[in-house]
Amino acid sequence: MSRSLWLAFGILLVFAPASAVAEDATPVTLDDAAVKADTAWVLVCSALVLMMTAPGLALFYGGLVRKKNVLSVLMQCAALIGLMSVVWVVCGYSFAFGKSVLGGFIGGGDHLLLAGVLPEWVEGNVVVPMTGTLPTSVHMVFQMMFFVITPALICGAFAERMKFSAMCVFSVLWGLLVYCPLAHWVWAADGWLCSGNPDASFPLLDFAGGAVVHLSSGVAALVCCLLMGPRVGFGREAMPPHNLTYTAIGAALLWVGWFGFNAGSALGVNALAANAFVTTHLAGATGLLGWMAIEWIQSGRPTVLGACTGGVAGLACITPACGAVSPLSGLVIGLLAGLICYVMCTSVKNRLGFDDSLDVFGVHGTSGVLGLLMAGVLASPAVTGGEEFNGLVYGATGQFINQVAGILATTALAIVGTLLLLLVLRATIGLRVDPDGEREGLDLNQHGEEGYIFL
Amino acid sequence: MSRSLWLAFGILLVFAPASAVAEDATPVTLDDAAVKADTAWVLVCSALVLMMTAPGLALFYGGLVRKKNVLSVLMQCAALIGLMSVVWVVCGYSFAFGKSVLGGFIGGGDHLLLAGVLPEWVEGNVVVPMTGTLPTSVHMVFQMMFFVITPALICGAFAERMKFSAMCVFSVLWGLLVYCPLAHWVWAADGWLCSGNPDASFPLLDFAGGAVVHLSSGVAALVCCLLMGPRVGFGREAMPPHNLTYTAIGAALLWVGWFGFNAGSALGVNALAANAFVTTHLAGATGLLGWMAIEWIQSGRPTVLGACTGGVAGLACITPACGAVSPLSGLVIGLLAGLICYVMCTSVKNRLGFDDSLDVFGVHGTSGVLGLLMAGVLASPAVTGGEEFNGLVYGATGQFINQVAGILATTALAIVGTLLLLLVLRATIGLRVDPDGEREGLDLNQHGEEGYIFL
Amino acid sequence: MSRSLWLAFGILLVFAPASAVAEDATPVTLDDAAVKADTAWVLVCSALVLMMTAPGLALFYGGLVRKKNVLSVLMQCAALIGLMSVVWVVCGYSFAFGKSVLGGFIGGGDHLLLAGVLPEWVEGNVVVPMTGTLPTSVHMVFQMMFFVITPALICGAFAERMKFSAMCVFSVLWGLLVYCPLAHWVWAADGWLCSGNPDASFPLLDFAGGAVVHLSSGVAALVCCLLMGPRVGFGREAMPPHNLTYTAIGAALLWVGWFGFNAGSALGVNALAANAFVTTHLAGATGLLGWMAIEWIQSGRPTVLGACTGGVAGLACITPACGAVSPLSGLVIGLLAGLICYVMCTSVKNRLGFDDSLDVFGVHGTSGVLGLLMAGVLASPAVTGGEEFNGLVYGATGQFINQVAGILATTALAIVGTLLLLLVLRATIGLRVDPDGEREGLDLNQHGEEGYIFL
Amino acid sequence: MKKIETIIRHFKLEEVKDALTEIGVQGMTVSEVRGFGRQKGHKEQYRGTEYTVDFLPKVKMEVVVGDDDAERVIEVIQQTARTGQIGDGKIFVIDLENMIRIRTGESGESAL
Amino acid sequence: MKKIETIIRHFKLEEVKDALTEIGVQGMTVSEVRGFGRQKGHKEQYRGTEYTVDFLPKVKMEVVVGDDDAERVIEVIQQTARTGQIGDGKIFVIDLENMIRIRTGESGESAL
Amino acid sequence: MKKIETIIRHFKLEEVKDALTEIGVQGMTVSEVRGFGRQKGHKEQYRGTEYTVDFLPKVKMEVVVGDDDAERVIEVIQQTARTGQIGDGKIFVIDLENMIRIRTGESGESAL
Ligand SMILES: Nc1ncnc2c1ncn2[C@@H]1O[C@H](COP(=O)(O)OP(=O)(O)O)[C@@H](O)[C@H]1O
Ligand SMILES: Nc1ncnc2c1ncn2[C@@H]1O[C@H](COP(=O)(O)OP(=O)(O)O)[C@@H](O)[C@H]1O
Ligand SMILES: Nc1ncnc2c1ncn2[C@@H]1O[C@H](COP(=O)(O)OP(=O)(O)O)[C@@H](O)[C@H]1O
Repeated sequence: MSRSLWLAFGILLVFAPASAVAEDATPVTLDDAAVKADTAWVLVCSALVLMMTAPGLALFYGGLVRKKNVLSVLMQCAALIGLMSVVWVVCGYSFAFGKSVLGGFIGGGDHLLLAGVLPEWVEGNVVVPMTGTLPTSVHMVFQMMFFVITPALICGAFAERMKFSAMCVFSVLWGLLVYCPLAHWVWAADGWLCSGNPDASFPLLDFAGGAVVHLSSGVAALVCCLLMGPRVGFGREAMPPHNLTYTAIGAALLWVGWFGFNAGSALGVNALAANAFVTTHLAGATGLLGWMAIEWIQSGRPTVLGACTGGVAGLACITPACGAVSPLSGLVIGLLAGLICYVMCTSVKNRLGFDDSLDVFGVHGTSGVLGLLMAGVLASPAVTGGEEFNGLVYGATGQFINQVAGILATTALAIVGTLLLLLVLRATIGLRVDPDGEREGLDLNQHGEEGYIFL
Repeated sequence: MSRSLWLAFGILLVFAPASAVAEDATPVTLDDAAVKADTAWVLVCSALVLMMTAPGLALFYGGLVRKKNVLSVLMQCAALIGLMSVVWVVCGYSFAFGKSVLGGFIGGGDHLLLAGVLPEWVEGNVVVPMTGTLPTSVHMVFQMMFFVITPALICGAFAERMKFSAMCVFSVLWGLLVYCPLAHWVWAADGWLCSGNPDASFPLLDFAGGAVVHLSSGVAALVCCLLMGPRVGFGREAMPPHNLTYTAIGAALLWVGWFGFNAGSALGVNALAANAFVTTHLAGATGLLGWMAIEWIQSGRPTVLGACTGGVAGLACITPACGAVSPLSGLVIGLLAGLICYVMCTSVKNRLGFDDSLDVFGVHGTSGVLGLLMAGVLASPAVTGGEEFNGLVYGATGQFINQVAGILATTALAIVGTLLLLLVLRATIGLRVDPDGEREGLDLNQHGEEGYIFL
Repeated sequence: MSRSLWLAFGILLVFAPASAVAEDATPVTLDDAAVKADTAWVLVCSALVLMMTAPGLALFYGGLVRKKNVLSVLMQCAALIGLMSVVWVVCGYSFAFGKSVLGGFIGGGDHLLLAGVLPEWVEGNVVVPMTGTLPTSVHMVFQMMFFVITPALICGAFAERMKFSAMCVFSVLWGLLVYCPLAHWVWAADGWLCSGNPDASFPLLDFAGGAVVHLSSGVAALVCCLLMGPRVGFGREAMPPHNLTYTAIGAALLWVGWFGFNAGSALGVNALAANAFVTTHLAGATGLLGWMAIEWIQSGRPTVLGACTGGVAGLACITPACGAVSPLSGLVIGLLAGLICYVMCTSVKNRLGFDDSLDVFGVHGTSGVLGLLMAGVLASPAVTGGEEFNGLVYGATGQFINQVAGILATTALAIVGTLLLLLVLRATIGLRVDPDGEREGLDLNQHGEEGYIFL
Repeated sequence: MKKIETIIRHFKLEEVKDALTEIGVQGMTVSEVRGFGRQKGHKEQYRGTEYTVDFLPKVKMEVVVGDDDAERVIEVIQQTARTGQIGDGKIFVIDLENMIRIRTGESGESAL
Repeated sequence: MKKIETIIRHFKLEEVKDALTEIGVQGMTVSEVRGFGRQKGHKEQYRGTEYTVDFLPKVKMEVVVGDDDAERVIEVIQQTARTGQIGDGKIFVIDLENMIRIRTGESGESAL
Repeated sequence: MKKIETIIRHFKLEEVKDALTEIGVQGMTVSEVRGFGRQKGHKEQYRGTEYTVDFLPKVKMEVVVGDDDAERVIEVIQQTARTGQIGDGKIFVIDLENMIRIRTGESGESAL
């Protein structure tokens, strides 16, 4: 099956899109030094965001599972880099950033197979399509990295029990059914939640993906672990992280990569990028300190896992807001994220009893909501460059309402889409490894490998 | 306690610095393509320097301790990222780069809580304060990363025995009492050691922190381990590195990050940055080769630990000099660093018998002095762009004297400041984990976690 | 011996190249914003390429060997960073990029000890020699990183059995005898294979080193393992990778670094860089998917090692082509690389029975040939900016012939050079560790260290 | 006294430990071992080379008990550690000459 | 011959080894084990979930000695490994039927 | 039944296992140990500080066999594990009181 499919693809690709015309090619070109600086910046950021998925997230998650499942986590991240990247160029980018179709639900087919994205040879010259001050292909590749990491985040929820095949199919379909519409709504020029769209119904402040990335994946994660049920032995056996040093390394690399994620979302090197960079770092710092402090107070000992989780919570929380709030607000937002995610991942989760293996919902879902709300509270004209996005503290309520609308819409789509996909997959190829295989560990059972052979 | 404190902070921050006026805002803005390139470069460098602390230094040090203490090292790095970053924006940056007060001992309060650092909304426009060709916030965040890594370096000296709480308090106070004054002296426009200050008493060549970072932390490290005494079992039991693969990975990431550290210290992408980049790499290379060679000759086998340590020694040694000497001089300086640090970490340390767990003094202290002196010997106008900084090889003695003055002043402040803090802390909260806890390992004792659970 | 040698060097260096005149200094300077952007970009890329060697390749290879040899692999990478860097500045750069001598076989001595590469102090001004839009020193340091990684790639072939001393000598000589000529032929302005040289005999499309780096090292690797024979116990004992988590981390870091390798080879941030970036990522993605898919089909379980190897194969394969083919062609090339390298590393290798420990030939050699050929097939004017390089699919055969010529020349030089060096070394200092030492492991035997001490 | 050495499956460890403490066993020592037996190993593959790992991870538990308790303990272990599938493991019973508690120097059953 | 199996604390290993070599013991074998006993385990916490680790890392030392030396050896171990706090460990003494040196094929006490 | 405990070199494990299965041994258990003996340890060095590692990595193999097979098994092990150089290891033979197969509850030699 996949053999003939790939062949067909291959043939398609080589002879593909010579016809597509670069409609949005503009006089801005790569000869312009400012364009060069922006391009260099966003390319570096793209590399950083790839580094977030692997080795960043791969290590962060990989360290948290038991030794017998470490490779399965790394494999999920690796496979998603391959899968989602290809899906993105085939149709994902078009569905996300093409012209609205289906009443604005999703982008159309104008960029299928990168039509209109790549440089073309027109009358003896290379014409480079531009998006803003970036070559469109650079915009495409930067956004691709987001398409890769978002389903990778979800993997933490069903870690240690989902079949690899089911994970692959689920992620691809989820990307097309949930991520692409969301990205279209929030970031496409004609999206109904896009803050840059003068006709948007609810212009949402979601600079780098609080809704599109964190909330959507957090909600999907919750649906996944509710529907799939807990790991074998959950609640009876201790399932401590097998390698917290990996988790710490992963968190650090996530942090470094997050600069690309957030500051790169300015799509150029400008005041927004600088603000996002500083604000992101500070929110990470207070997220880390907040979790560490509450843990220290409550249990007498601050932990590495707590510090890392708090840092990630702060970083996730500032993601939607870092293009709208000042660095000092970042301090506050990060701190809140550390504290609130602590409560969600400890008391709340334990009380509710679902098995979100690596706390995707507790960290990313929670941070996503909180960050979107705080953007509506603290947005400042000194950062956004305009008073139309002022937050609650400036006495404006409109933006806050938009944020709530964005949260509701995102949550709704994520729940419906995820549920639908899981039900279909459960009924067809099945979602879980069988219990013996789960006990043996996914590394051996699904991949025929062992993580460490130290004899 | 820390609860109410944080709350108070929170309230302060949200309503903070709308009043502070951006005094040094200049007509240079982010619309200028050259400014964009400089900003992009320094932002990338900031990310690289963060990567030095974690995962770079965290792994470098983490691999060198025994297995039972690996998390405690990672935790120190993580906590310092949180703590020092927040302290920096609250007051550290102001104390370091504010206008001189106390007779030039330290910077004043003009940038407390980032006053005058952040973009502001003035009459319907965003005004971005600039420092040189960088937005001031970018300068601030780049320098922040130095404020984070310097106390993290010291942690190597008291590794495997200091209480986490004491480490936190010590680092914050040391940052304010020792680092901020030093940074002010050497890098603030009106610092008495600042090479860019025409009125400086002893204009010091310390491009990226030979005095401010390496010498200060190296001296502090020595004071720490002398005052705190050796680890339980030191001299009787072997305490070999538990994971040299981590040390090697950490060293490699430190190296990569060092490009940001040194070449970023040009505060823009220019001839200085290019020179610093090349010179840094070459010094690292010969440092590595120097240590490897002497070890090979002396003991018949070159080691990974030796190669990594030599590389770090070379990189640390070139830090003050890489903006003043040519790449070929970098080869010489790195080589000397490899050889001299080898002698310091082996014969000299073993003869004196103090327990500098991870050789912070032997590597960073030694390299700091050596690098500062060599900058005074080999500084070349082809690099500095002016003959006022010529080194001894050009027959000029003035700069060499300045370097000696800088070394003495740095050493004095580091000794006094460190000693003072340690004595106070020892008398109050105590410095060391109790011997049973030390034997159990700091991971369990201080953090309630284990690094690896491989069962 | 090495002691006096180094001393002599030291003396030479300090007093070296004040005389050499910067002939190719041009009016383009670092004040130009476009030059600044290009410089920033290539500096970042240089750092990324260093990161490829360590920790990237070090971990990728280090995880694949047995536990007792992990440090020996890290040490090879570390030592090569030191050695090759120094050799490059002393003479390597000159041999590669100096004016042709010996009938174009190699570059001359015009840049020995960086003559004409470094900034100079001329009549009270700093004059920075430029190469294209880059300071020559930046060009030099970027190319240096390639000189470091190429012999490091070869190390995978003789891993777990070669003496460290022999490895050092071999790598340095191989660099001078094989790499420098190849780099000169393909990338020096007057090289006979240089696509930018209007007088080239066979202008070769080798954007970032399919011939110079991958094919040359792959062929050398094959010669090495044929000549040195298999590891003790090969074929009888299982020799599984001791730490696939390292291999996965290493592969991910290689991938991130590869953006610097390939997109940096545009020597500036321009349309070529953007194309190389996107194309590289896509080829990695389909390489990963191709290997994963065929493995899944053939053995029922996709593996982490397969995914990582496929990704690296795709990245290696696109290396020569990423400046000539479109991203969609990248999808095809990567996929082919994944499939064909799979066959080479499994069926073919097992049938032939040689012990290429880490499949350097199977991956890099194979990908090198394939990528060079595919560049000749799919090269497009929309990427190269001129129709003189059109590929077979555009009906032009000339370029394809050039590619074949380049492959033959590279292979010939690599075989002859490698063979010669190995025979001489085998007859003199010897190539292999003795069998007992090999059984004990190279970490202890060659370096007196253990990788992990987990007791 | 008897020394009862048991080879069991990893995931049975907690259960067996709990069952033993319930019947009054106060101490035990466990270690990681790899076992070879009727249970067939798993296949691993590395770049197309497949091979079989015959030694499977198991846990070895050593419990020293008084002669009178031995039977009881063996029974409890056998019942708790059992899944019924090949590979459940073995119990070995060895006679112990003496036992000393290091802390106090007590020996014999009072050292238990 | 006797096989003396001892469970001790990690940091006592060097000391015990030195004491034994001093009285002429020429060989021993050690391994990593985890012990459960009167010494209470430590608490670990992961994202607010606290749990107790009952099995503590210990070292197991196995020394085979001639019948005559056994008492002496046991005494030395007991005295050197002792800290006086709960968790010091146990010494188990087992009778050994025979012992063979692989290198030479010697057996009995001459294989020691 | 006898319990035959053997300390061997790492790289001999496969060989010994194969030799034993060839003569009909159906099960064994191995673990990682560190041995101290006549074979001198190796030197390691860390930043100029050199020290000797006395405990060398070895493999411990435990095989339980019926009384009649014991001699045969010991012989095979001794011959296969031998290299002739110091450090080849030892074979210890212990009398086993009983053995139970957890899966079935069988005991004695039928549990083998
Ligand atoms: N003769 C033996 N000597 C030592 N250990 C054995 C022996 N036979 C089995 N074992 C151990 O018991 C474990 C389980 O044995 P196995 O034959 O696989 O299943 P079962 O006990 O259900 O028959 C093995 O993995 C091995 O560790
Ligand atoms: N009955 C037993 N069987 C086997 N091992 C035991 C037994 N009792 C204790 N041990 C071992 O001895 C160690 C120390 O025992 P513990 O009861 O904690 O302290 P103490 O020996 O000081 O009374 C335990 O960790 C365990 O490894
Ligand atoms: N008396 C002993 N008690 C327990 N183990 C021993 C004893 N003597 C030797 N060993 C084990 O046997 C291994 C080999 O012994 P060694 O004396 O080095 O060589 P050989 O067996 O060739 O004489 C040691 O590493 C150790 O594990």
